[in-house]
Amino acid sequence: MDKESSSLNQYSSANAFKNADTGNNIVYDTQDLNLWYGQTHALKNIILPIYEQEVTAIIGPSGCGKSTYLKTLNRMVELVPGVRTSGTIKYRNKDILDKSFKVEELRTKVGMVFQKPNPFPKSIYDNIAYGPRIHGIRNKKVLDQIVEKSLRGAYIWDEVKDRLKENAYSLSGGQQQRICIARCLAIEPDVILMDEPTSALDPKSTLKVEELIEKLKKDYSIIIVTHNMQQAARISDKTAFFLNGEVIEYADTNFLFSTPKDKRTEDYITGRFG
Amino acid sequence: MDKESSSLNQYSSANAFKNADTGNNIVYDTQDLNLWYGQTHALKNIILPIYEQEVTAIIGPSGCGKSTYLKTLNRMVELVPGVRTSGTIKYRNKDILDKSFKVEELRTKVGMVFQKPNPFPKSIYDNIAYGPRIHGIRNKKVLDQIVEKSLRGAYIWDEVKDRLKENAYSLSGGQQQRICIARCLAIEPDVILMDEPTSALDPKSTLKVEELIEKLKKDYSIIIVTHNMQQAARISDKTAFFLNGEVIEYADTNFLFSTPKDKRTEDYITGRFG
Amino acid sequence: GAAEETESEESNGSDDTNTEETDTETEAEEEPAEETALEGSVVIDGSGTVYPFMAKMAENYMLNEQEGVSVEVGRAGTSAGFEKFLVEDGGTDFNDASRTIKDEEAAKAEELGIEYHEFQVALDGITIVINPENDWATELTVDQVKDIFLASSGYTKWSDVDPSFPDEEIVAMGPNENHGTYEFFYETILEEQEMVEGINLQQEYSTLVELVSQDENAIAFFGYGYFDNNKDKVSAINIDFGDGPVAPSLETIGLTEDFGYMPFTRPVFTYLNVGLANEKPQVLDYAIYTMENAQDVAAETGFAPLADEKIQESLDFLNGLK
Amino acid sequence: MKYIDVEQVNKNMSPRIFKNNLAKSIFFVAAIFGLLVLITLIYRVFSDSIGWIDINFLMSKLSTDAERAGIFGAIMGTVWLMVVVAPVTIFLGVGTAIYLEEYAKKGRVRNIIQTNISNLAGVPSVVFGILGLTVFVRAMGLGNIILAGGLTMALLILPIVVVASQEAIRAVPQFLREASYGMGATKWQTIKNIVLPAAIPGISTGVILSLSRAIGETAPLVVIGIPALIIPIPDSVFDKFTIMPMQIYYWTIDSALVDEYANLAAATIVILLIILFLMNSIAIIIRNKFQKRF
Amino acid sequence: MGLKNNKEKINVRDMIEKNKNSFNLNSVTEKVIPYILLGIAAVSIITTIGIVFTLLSETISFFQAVPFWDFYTGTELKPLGDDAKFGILPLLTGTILSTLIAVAVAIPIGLMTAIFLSEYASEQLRKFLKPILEILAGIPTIVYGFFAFTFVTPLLRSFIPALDPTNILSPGLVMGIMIIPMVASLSEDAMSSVPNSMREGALALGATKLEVTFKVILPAAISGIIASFVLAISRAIGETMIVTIASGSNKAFSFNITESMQTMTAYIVEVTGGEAAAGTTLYYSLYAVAMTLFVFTLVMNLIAQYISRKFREEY
Ligand SMILES: Nc1ncnc2c1ncn2[C@@H]1O[C@H](COP(=O)(O)OP(=O)(O)OP(=O)(O)O)[C@@H](O)[C@H]1O
Ligand SMILES: Nc1ncnc2c1ncn2[C@@H]1O[C@H](COP(=O)(O)OP(=O)(O)OP(=O)(O)O)[C@@H](O)[C@H]1O
Ligand SMILES: [Mg+2]
Ligand SMILES: [Mg+2]
Repeated sequence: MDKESSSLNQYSSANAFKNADTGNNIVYDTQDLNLWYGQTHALKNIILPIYEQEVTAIIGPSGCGKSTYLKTLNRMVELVPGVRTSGTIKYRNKDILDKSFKVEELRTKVGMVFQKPNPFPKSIYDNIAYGPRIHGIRNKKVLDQIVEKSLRGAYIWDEVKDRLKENAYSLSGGQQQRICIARCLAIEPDVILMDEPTSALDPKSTLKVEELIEKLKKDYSIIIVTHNMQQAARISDKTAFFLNGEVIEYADTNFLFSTPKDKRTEDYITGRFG
Repeated sequence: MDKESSSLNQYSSANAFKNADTGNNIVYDTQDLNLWYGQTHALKNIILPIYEQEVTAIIGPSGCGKSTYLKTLNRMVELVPGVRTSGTIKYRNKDILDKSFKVEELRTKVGMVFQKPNPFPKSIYDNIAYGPRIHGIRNKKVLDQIVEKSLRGAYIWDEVKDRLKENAYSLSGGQQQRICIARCLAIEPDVILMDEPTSALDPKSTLKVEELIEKLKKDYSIIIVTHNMQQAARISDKTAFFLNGEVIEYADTNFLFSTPKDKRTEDYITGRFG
Repeated sequence: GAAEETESEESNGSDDTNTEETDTETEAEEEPAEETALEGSVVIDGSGTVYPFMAKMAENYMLNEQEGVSVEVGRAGTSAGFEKFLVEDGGTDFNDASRTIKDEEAAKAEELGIEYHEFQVALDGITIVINPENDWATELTVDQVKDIFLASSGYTKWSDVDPSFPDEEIVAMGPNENHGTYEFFYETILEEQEMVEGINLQQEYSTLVELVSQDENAIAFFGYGYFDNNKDKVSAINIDFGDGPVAPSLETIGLTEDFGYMPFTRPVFTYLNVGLANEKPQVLDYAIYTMENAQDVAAETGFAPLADEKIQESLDFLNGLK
Repeated sequence: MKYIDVEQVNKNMSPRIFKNNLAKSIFFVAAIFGLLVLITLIYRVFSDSIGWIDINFLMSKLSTDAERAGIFGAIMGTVWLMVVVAPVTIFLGVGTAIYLEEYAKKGRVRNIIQTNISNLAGVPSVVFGILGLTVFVRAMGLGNIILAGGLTMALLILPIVVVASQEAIRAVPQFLREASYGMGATKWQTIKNIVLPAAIPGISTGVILSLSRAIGETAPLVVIGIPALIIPIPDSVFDKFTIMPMQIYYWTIDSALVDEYANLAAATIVILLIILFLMNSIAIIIRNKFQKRF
Repeated sequence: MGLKNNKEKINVRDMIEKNKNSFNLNSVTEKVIPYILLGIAAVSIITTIGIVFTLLSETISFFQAVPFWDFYTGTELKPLGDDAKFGILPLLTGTILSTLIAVAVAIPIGLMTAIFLSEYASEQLRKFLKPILEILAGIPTIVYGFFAFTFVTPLLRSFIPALDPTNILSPGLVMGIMIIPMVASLSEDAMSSVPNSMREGALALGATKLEVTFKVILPAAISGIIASFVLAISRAIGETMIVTIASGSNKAFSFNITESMQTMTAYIVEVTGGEAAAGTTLYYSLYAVAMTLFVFTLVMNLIAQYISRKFREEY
């Protein structure tokens, strides 16, 4: 297992923050990350680099720690009482697990999209304007522009432009999810984390969201957790396979799906379990 | 879509309750079943035969009506307020949707295993003995025998035989699920309905439960809902593919997975959506 | 000590023309009162027995005399009332009492330097009531009544009182220790001898009325006003004080001097904080109003009116405060 | 090897189903019992009040004369009492709930406060009356004014408001908080902008229900000592006052003196019940309307 | 990423950055608010301390006049007069008997109501009945008091001639009716929180609803149900106006429920509204009784909490 990931990790250890193939910078560099929920050892010695302007997919069976890892990347995992971590995660070369690191700042740069669409019970407009507002942007004109730009960015502007004052919960699930993505875009993040963003959606909405992800890739680094291997194969550049809190295999997506190195990866992607 | 299922249905309509290939009897014969949850039309003109001593898998994306159909087979769906049905489901040639049909009697013959293991918060022993007890069996010796036999039948006897007095919730999820299966076996049902019985389980437990299902097939007719296509392929004899409340395709499992007739079936089993 | 101050100069002149006739007095008084519209509040607490009288009085005063003055009347009970009355700097203005002030209470007033004045406002008669169905005990002598309520008599059945009475248990009741009526009955009428065992002592008069109206063998004592309003539910015993049976009524209770209901009659009081009356013109004004109208209001609320001389005495005192 | 005797099972079936149906009827009767009592109670009260409720009764001052007596003073007393109770309990109750749900770490402090609140909820209201009498009326020298009564009532219903607000706050799905934190919002921003707005329906339901409890509560005010006759209409929280339940209480114990007082008491009960019914309806409407929004 | 910002007229990232620096108030608020809220939360603690302190200091004075032991074993309560006697037992029997009667009404009816609502009633019926129960719970106790006194007592007297016009039976029954909604709704909460999967599991085995209720739901919800009983008891102990009005104020030591009795709460009302002069034993007795009442209900509440925490079923 460690071959693939450790060979990749040599880059980061050597501080050469480039992807050998694409020349992309490293955004997140995870080193020896361990995480415990009380007694549960949920993440074990994770070593994983995340590259700029790529889609990194995280796959694995239920309970393997995918969501946990993702939530560690913006320290959201701290909301769970009794969580402990060790190791480092460097975001743009700063250790975010360091207590002196301001989470609010991190989360402003790192957007997150959740499994279940979770718009606020407010109007569509207020949903998008929420982020800018809490960061002190009050000018109505500016907000209007941000809202339009973000909704356009999430390719949902045309569907909602006439009903911006309506409650976001009046939209369909797929639209809600794109509202959530737009909400994320409103504060112009650097990275977007997505935790099974399509698993609660119907096939059509799934397709739309997948298309959107592909477009966003140009401007943002995206990390996506999915239980749908076809989806991972379709949209991601890199894939990491988690099992029982460990990274079993990490590689280019094409490579991992066509010639998995580890027997367990193979079993998983051929549907032997999960 | 209707070709496959209607050709099969000719048997039942002609009252020739035999599977052409295996000579097995028909247990359940569903004709023109429609079901509404209030305004939601959840099942549409379902026509489906279920054969004895076979495993019938029901697959389909989330929300397509798999669980609903399963719960209609033991009239559990009636617990939802505002449910209406039309059409007939004949179980052993009696229409169970008929109001005069006693549900308690039906459910005594048709066991059910749920997605999330749901043992009672009682001892393992009392869990298994629950069914026989409500049916009037009080003799301690007989109960002991039933408990042992059922636990053996669910291949969990060796794991729990020394802790029958412990609370069932002290077991692992996979063990709990097998306890639930054993609980079902204790009243010697004719049919066992299973709603994603392994989706909450880890790979190891999944394997054990799948093995168990394969063994149970000899004595019981099994209908299993699963979102895991590999699982359907591995363990079932027949497969029905549901979409939006309709049966899109129904055929021998091998046949359906290798040469799906319907484009939508193909899309689904190749992971194009869901 | 400060209570002695004489602010009388200020409020003087409003009227000095007191005459003996209260009735005509009221008429004459109205005009000057309207000239000097008073405001502020008058706080009264104390006996629940006196409450109906005082409430009526307060209401009339606010309605007819001084709309700007707020008179509030509580019914905490005589003792609790004194507790609120005897407060260092300004307790209640009046305390209604169904008994005279006790030595301890007077001592406390002394200690706090509170000057108070006692006014009799009306007369109440202890009425002994029975169930209307009870046709044997409609007339009893004083001693029979006492014996019924005394433990020492050993009476338990009506036939013990008089052999001609039915052989039924006597069900004795009355207001509980919270009430001045109890104290008067116990201290003055029964001369502090032990009451019969198992006597049913109640907090609320309504309960007593209900109890007597539902039990043929019941006998109870309470203030005349409660009987007066419930003549349909209970009937009163005519009591023979030696000169033949006397029925309780406003007239007989009012006859304090000679023949009458006298031994069972008691005055009810209100106590005025003189210091506060000097400070607050509305308090003094209300006090004068009360005495001037006491006779009328007493009759309306089930009390016997006081004699004219008593009223005049009080008025003289009050006018002296001006 | 069959242990289950199908014959036997089928024979048992009918008695079992019969028992079930019988039990269902019994349970139904039990559930209806409350309804019957309610009907009886309301019928009794209404029939006693017939002819006594009119605009004069509502708009007149108190009087010893039954024909002229009205409950305007008692109504205004109740209104003023609520002017004290509502802001104080909302401030204290919601503040406590936010602290417990959002800030307090699991542990000692939180357990102590939580246990304490459950215990306070069970303290009889007379005991609160004694607290109010000793602390607000006497020690703080407020006297038996609206402010003192209101503070006592506020403490009395505080636990109810805390618990209701806690539930409302807890019912705000975690994913909304996560979404807000995910945008880089701070904790207080999240509470202020997301949690509280989403919890407001639940909180208001709890507040209304607890206020209606305060409106009907009598014992603490009996203990504090409210003048039996107070005619002027209160116009500030520093005035003396009376409220409807006190009026009911006094009128009933005085019904021995004036029969019509019993009708006045019944009429006041009717008005009080109508007010409580309206408050309850509002609470239920709010609850139903906002129940499933996420 | 630099690229995409150039295309737009507005640069949110920069604006946020700028605001962050001028935003110190926010972090102060963030630090101060928890302490403010802690202060608010402390009010409830202060209230409890206030209650205990208020009651305790006067209770101590009381026990200097009346020995502790005499108070709690005395069967005679004659708070006034020259030979005043302070024994709390008459009040305790009044309290306990009225509570027992109330509980005997409220527990079976409340529990059956809860079962009906949670297991049998259709959604519509539940939607109809629950608010009615809530109305019943919201009726002021003074209204129940008059109901007991003017209706229930006369009604009972037509069956039980021996019943006194004021007695402990009638207010006990009415108190029971008053706390039915509490038992019903708390028990129903406990039962509804048993996951539906339990019900489904049992029903799928062919059990009737009755069997599901008694063999699965009740055992699983037992802690919540018992806790609701204990709370109901504590509520009955603390109830004041019903007994004040309908039970009279007889202070005899008796177990005869057809007679008038006084409860601790009614005694408190009587004494505060009556003769109590500060500094007298009578006045202190008020606090001693209130303290006893407080301890009683406190113990009940602690038991309820202990039960619901300790015996919470695992599922
Ligand atoms: N709040 C929590 N407290 C304790 N343990 C937790 C918590 N959240 C997750 N876990 C445990 O941590 C492990 C990893 O959970 P995680 O949610 O990261 O899995 P996942 O891969 O996202 O699964 P899924 O595909 O089901 O979402 C699991 O064993 C889970 O039981
Ligand atoms: N209790 C209910 N009330 C109303 N609608 C319901 C209810 N249960 C299910 N539905 C609707 O009926 C349809 C079928 O639901 P069902 O649960 O049978 O789907 P499923 O195929 O089992 O999905 P999954 O794979 O997610 O379990 C869905 O559209 C669902 O929203
Ligand atoms: Mg996850
Ligand atoms: Mg399902």
